[in-house]
Amino acid sequence: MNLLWLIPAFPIAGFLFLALAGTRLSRRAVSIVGAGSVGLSALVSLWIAGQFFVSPPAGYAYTQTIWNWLDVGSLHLPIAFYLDPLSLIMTLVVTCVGFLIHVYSAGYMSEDEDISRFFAYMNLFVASMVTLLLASNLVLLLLGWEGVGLCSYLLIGFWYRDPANGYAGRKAFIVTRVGDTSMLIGLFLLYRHLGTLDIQTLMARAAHQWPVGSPLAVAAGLLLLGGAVGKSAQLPLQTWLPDAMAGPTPTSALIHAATMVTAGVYLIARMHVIYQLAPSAQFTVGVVGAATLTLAGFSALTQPDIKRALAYSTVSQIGYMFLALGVGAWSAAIFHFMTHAFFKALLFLGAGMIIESLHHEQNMFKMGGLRKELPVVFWTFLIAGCALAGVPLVTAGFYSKGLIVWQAEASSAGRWGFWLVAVFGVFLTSAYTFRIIFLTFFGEAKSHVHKRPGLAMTVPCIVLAVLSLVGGFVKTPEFLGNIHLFTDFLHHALPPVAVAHARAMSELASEGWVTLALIVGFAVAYFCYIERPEFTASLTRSALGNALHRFWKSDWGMDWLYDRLLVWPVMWFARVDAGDAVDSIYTGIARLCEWFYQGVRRTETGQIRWYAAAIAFGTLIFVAVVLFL
Amino acid sequence: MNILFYVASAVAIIATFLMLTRMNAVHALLYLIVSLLAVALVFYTLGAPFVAALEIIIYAGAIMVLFVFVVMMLNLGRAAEAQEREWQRPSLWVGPSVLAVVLIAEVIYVLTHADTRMFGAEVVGPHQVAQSLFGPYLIGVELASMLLLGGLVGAFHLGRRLEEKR
Amino acid sequence: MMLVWLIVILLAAGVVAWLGGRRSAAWARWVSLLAVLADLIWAVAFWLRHPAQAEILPQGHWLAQFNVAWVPQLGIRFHLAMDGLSLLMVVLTLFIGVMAVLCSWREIQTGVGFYHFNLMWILAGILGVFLAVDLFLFYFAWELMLVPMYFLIAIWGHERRVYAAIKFFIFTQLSGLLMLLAILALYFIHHRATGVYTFEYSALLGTPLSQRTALLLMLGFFVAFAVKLPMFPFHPWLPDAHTEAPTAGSLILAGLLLKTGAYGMIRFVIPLFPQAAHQFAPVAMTLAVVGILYGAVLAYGQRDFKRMVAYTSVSHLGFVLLGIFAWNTLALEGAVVGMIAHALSTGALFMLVGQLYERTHTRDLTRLGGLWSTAPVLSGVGMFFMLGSVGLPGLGDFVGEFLVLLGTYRLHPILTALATVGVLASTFYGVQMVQRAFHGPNVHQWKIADLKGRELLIMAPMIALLLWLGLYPLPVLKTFAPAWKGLERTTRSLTAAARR
Amino acid sequence: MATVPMMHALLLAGILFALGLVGLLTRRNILFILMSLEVMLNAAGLAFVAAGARWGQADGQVVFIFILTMAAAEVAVGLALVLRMYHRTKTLDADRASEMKG
Repeated sequence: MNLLWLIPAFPIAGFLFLALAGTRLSRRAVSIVGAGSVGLSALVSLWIAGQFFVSPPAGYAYTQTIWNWLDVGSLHLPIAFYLDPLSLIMTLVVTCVGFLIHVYSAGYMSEDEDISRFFAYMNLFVASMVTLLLASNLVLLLLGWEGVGLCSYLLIGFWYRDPANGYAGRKAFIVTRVGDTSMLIGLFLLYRHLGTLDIQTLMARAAHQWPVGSPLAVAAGLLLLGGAVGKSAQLPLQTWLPDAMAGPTPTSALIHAATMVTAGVYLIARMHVIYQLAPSAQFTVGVVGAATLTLAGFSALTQPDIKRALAYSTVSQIGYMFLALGVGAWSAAIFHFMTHAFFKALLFLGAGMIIESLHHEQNMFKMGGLRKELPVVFWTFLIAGCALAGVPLVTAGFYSKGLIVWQAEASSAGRWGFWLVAVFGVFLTSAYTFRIIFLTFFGEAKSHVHKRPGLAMTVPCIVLAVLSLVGGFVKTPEFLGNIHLFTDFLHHALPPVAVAHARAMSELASEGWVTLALIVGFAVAYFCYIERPEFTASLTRSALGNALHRFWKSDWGMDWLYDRLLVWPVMWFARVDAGDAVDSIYTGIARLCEWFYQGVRRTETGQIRWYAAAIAFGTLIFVAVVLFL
Repeated sequence: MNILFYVASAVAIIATFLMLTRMNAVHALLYLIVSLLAVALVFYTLGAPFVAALEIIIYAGAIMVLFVFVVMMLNLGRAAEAQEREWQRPSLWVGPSVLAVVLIAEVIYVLTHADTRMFGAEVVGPHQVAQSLFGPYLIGVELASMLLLGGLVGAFHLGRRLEEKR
Repeated sequence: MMLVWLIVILLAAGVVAWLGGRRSAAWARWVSLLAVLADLIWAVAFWLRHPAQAEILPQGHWLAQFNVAWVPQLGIRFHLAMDGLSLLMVVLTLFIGVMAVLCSWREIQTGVGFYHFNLMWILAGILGVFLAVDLFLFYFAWELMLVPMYFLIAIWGHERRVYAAIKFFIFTQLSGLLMLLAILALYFIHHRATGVYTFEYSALLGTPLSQRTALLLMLGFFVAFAVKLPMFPFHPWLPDAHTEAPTAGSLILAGLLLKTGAYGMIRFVIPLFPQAAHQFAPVAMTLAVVGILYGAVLAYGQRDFKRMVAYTSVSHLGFVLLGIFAWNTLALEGAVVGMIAHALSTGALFMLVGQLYERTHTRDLTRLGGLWSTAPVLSGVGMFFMLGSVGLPGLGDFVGEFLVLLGTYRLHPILTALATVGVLASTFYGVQMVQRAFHGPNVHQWKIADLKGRELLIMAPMIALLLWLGLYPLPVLKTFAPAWKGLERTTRSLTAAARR
Repeated sequence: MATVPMMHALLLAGILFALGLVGLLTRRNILFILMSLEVMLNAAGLAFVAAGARWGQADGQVVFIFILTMAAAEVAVGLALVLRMYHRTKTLDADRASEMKG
């Protein structure tokens, strides 16, 4: 277990190596170093996980201090890693899925001239992400947090020659940093009132010092939530994620689907004590999740771009996780994070293969009939899609999402409204998922497949497909074997959900409704895109339909609103004041002197006679003054 | 003797006035010399024979000769006279004249309110002048000699550069 | 005694470089380089020999000092002394000095001797400022560094150099005169109270002053340092001076001259007038926050690369000022780290702009773009320092800003929150700079040589130090800690005495 | 020797001075300006001598001698300058030599 530091160390080494010497290596060597470093890190985490299961450390937590980072007055911040079931599971998923995506990237990016830069960024990302997860104090967590944000920015703008990519990258960086600002203030508040930034000490002190409902806890909870919604693209800061799809597809899979965007979920789960002390903040988390999952679901329904549709789907699914956090179903959120990492990564990888096969075509309405052309892609994509929609019994998504939907009501913090929204969300998910599948793989072929993915790309997909199928069997509902391996393990780090048995509906009933919503969603998608596509087309052409379509497609007009409310005023001010208004005060003084000088200057005519006259006149006045006054 | 003073004064004033209104530089110089000679006479009547002599020798003699030389070197002819006439517009006289009249008025005002004693007709001869010049005013003499040296060097320098340029 | 040698070596090297520089430019360069290097090595060795003292030095006892009478009739002494704070600043000065000599190696081709003379004398002046504890000597050194800086800008600067140099001079000189007035007033008030004429720092501490006088004198010092820092409404000289100065000039301005302002605040303004400063703190902190935001937004609006970097300085030094007036352990440690980190990251950005300018002959960001494809190392280095500038955790600036904000929060949560927004605002200009210069399409078909040799030699230590400061700032923190304890104890006892 | 009121001698000095001043102010030709200057200096000397005579002291004459010296030096340098100026600008117009114009 004392190999813990190796998990981030390998990717960092990979990054340094690639950054310093990457351009001198062959593409193959770059891929090997890039994927290998993450592979080693995945191996180490698997080894540590094994050890953890076999002989768990005392208290199910292990801390490793690397060195003393900041030590000022009462502030002690070591670079230290903290391993408990929560961070272990997250780390495992990040390194393993990360490794698979790195392997995939070796195929996907093999033609790109900047492959070494790509792998350098990706390695740096994995290192930062792992640091984020393993950090024992909030500042180290922030280091990882900003690190992943940076990598996200760099990778979205990876193809920097196109200004649009750069714009998307900047937007992602800035919007997430808006959230980070709130989180930083939250950190200050926590340190001010609890006197430490070590997460575990913080939790203990908070539970000890703050009563339930304490305003400080609420403030801290809301401020941290601000950071979380920024990173996890939740309302109201979700606008960056769809644009982030400008990056290479493996990046979208790794960063903007599987790992980084769930950092907000991790943060809230990590700081769950604060939220337990602040029910109103926790309720806000739930509301944010519920609102996001619906709004993003509608937006996903209207996107023509396959990656953007998936991006909105990601936003929506993270909304589920937030909803789970909001009702205190901590383990359910992490469970959904894990299964989502599998199937959403797979969906993106599949989308990447499709896009590459079709000359970088991303518009789904120009695809179609790819079922026969790309069978491996089709089957893995279908599995992932079913998992996303939550097809009962066989897919991982069914178990994780079903758990969230049920606990949205059954938990003691749950509410009927949450449950309704969650079930409606299942309908939306199912509808947009099958819309994507139908548009891409069914119907007639509209474009030509010019290239088929190689083994490096298909093998990771198959592994992920398997995981998307079986990954859910670690926690099944009561009526289906009642396995709770996953939740039991997590309960060493996170409190179990408090089920309000008195009023709770049965798990079976909830799952029944979920299945029904799923089928309705499927039926709607089938009707709209296979049975009667012309009806859909006419619907979007009608006045109301068109307006609604545009409104949803533009993400409920949020970008528009933010541009006008926030972005433009700042830009306007920067442009207008580029010359620095304060400077004009000083130049104004200078101008005044200049003006005065101009006045006095006129008396200096350079003519002797003028001076003589002035002297004479002066004397006259002087004598007159002496004589008559 | 008094009459001599007033006549000399009148000559000095008239000659100076005429000097001012001449357009030809040589004519003006001649009137200036007349004015200086008249002033020398005034000095004499005031009992200062030594400075009267100096006035004639140095002012009317040496300094005016310098002027004459310069006028000759500049070789001013009729064209210069015409130009002079063009420069001297009548309106130009007004302002300075007013200024001068006011000045005189002030002087008269001062003089009428001041000491009106007559001069004792006492001659202060060269001997006394020399005694105070080389007695209490010795430093002044040294300074004056330095000034003259400065003027000499300056004039020489300015003149020499002119030669080279030519 | 060594402290004098530090300064004398630089002064002498300046003269030798000037005299020898008439014959051979290389001679001037090598003499300057060796002199600064020798100083640097001595300073670092001293630092290593005196690791962070656990014990706090009693008042008037320093790590090293040199004290002889200078003008005894007026109570002026030539008194240099060094504590942890000065030590850090001295090491920083000499390090930046080495960088300054190296980065003008190729850029300066005219008047090389005189140039290095000025460079050496500026450095000597700055060392004097950091070491002097006699207020008269301090003022002397303060002025000593201005004049050569003026020449540096006015002779070797860019297009509008004379304007910038005069602006710089007028701003700093006027504010310096205010400080001189305050120093003299303090001197006479001290004499009236004790009958002793002295400019000695430790003697003047705790001079009994009425509240009004203290506030006025404090403002005299404060304005001088605030102009140098520069604080918000006093900043307009800085963008001009930074932009027009040669690379080494910008480096020294940003890296060192601004730090003399912050150093003055820590060493003089608050310890000499603790109560007045405490009274004034909300105003200063508000102005600091305004500066943070204003500088960041203006940096965003600039087209000139150097001007942009200059405005970021206004923003960064706002954090330092905020930390200083918070006057607690966290904030002060943060301010000191912030000063050093700013010297590294902004200094490096200026050097980078200089290198870019040598290649492209433009500083207009809208005319650059897409440089990554032709000069990846240069662009990568630029990106790195941009990240430092926007306060990415793991790099020096973050440590400084974080500690400052953490320390300030307990006093003024609202101001701290606004300053935190400043961290966000720094992202605006940071990413825009990278986009305009390095990313995007290479519209203007730039084909430029990448960094190599000497340039890499300059950049590598800057990168390493910024990382070191971000990941292991303990040596710096520990060096400053005892000095801070002493300062804090002084102000606390003075405040307590004044209360009684 | 004459016995006139001192006032009259001083009045003469005043009139001569005023005339010189008028000349100084009205003439554009630099030669005339110099001549007017001579008149004014002379008038000042006259005032000194008159005052000296009033007290029967030599001091007034001494000062006159100093004034004389100064006038000589002034004329020497002044005329040299006139020559220089004439060769540079080909004119004696004092207004043309206005390089000191602010």
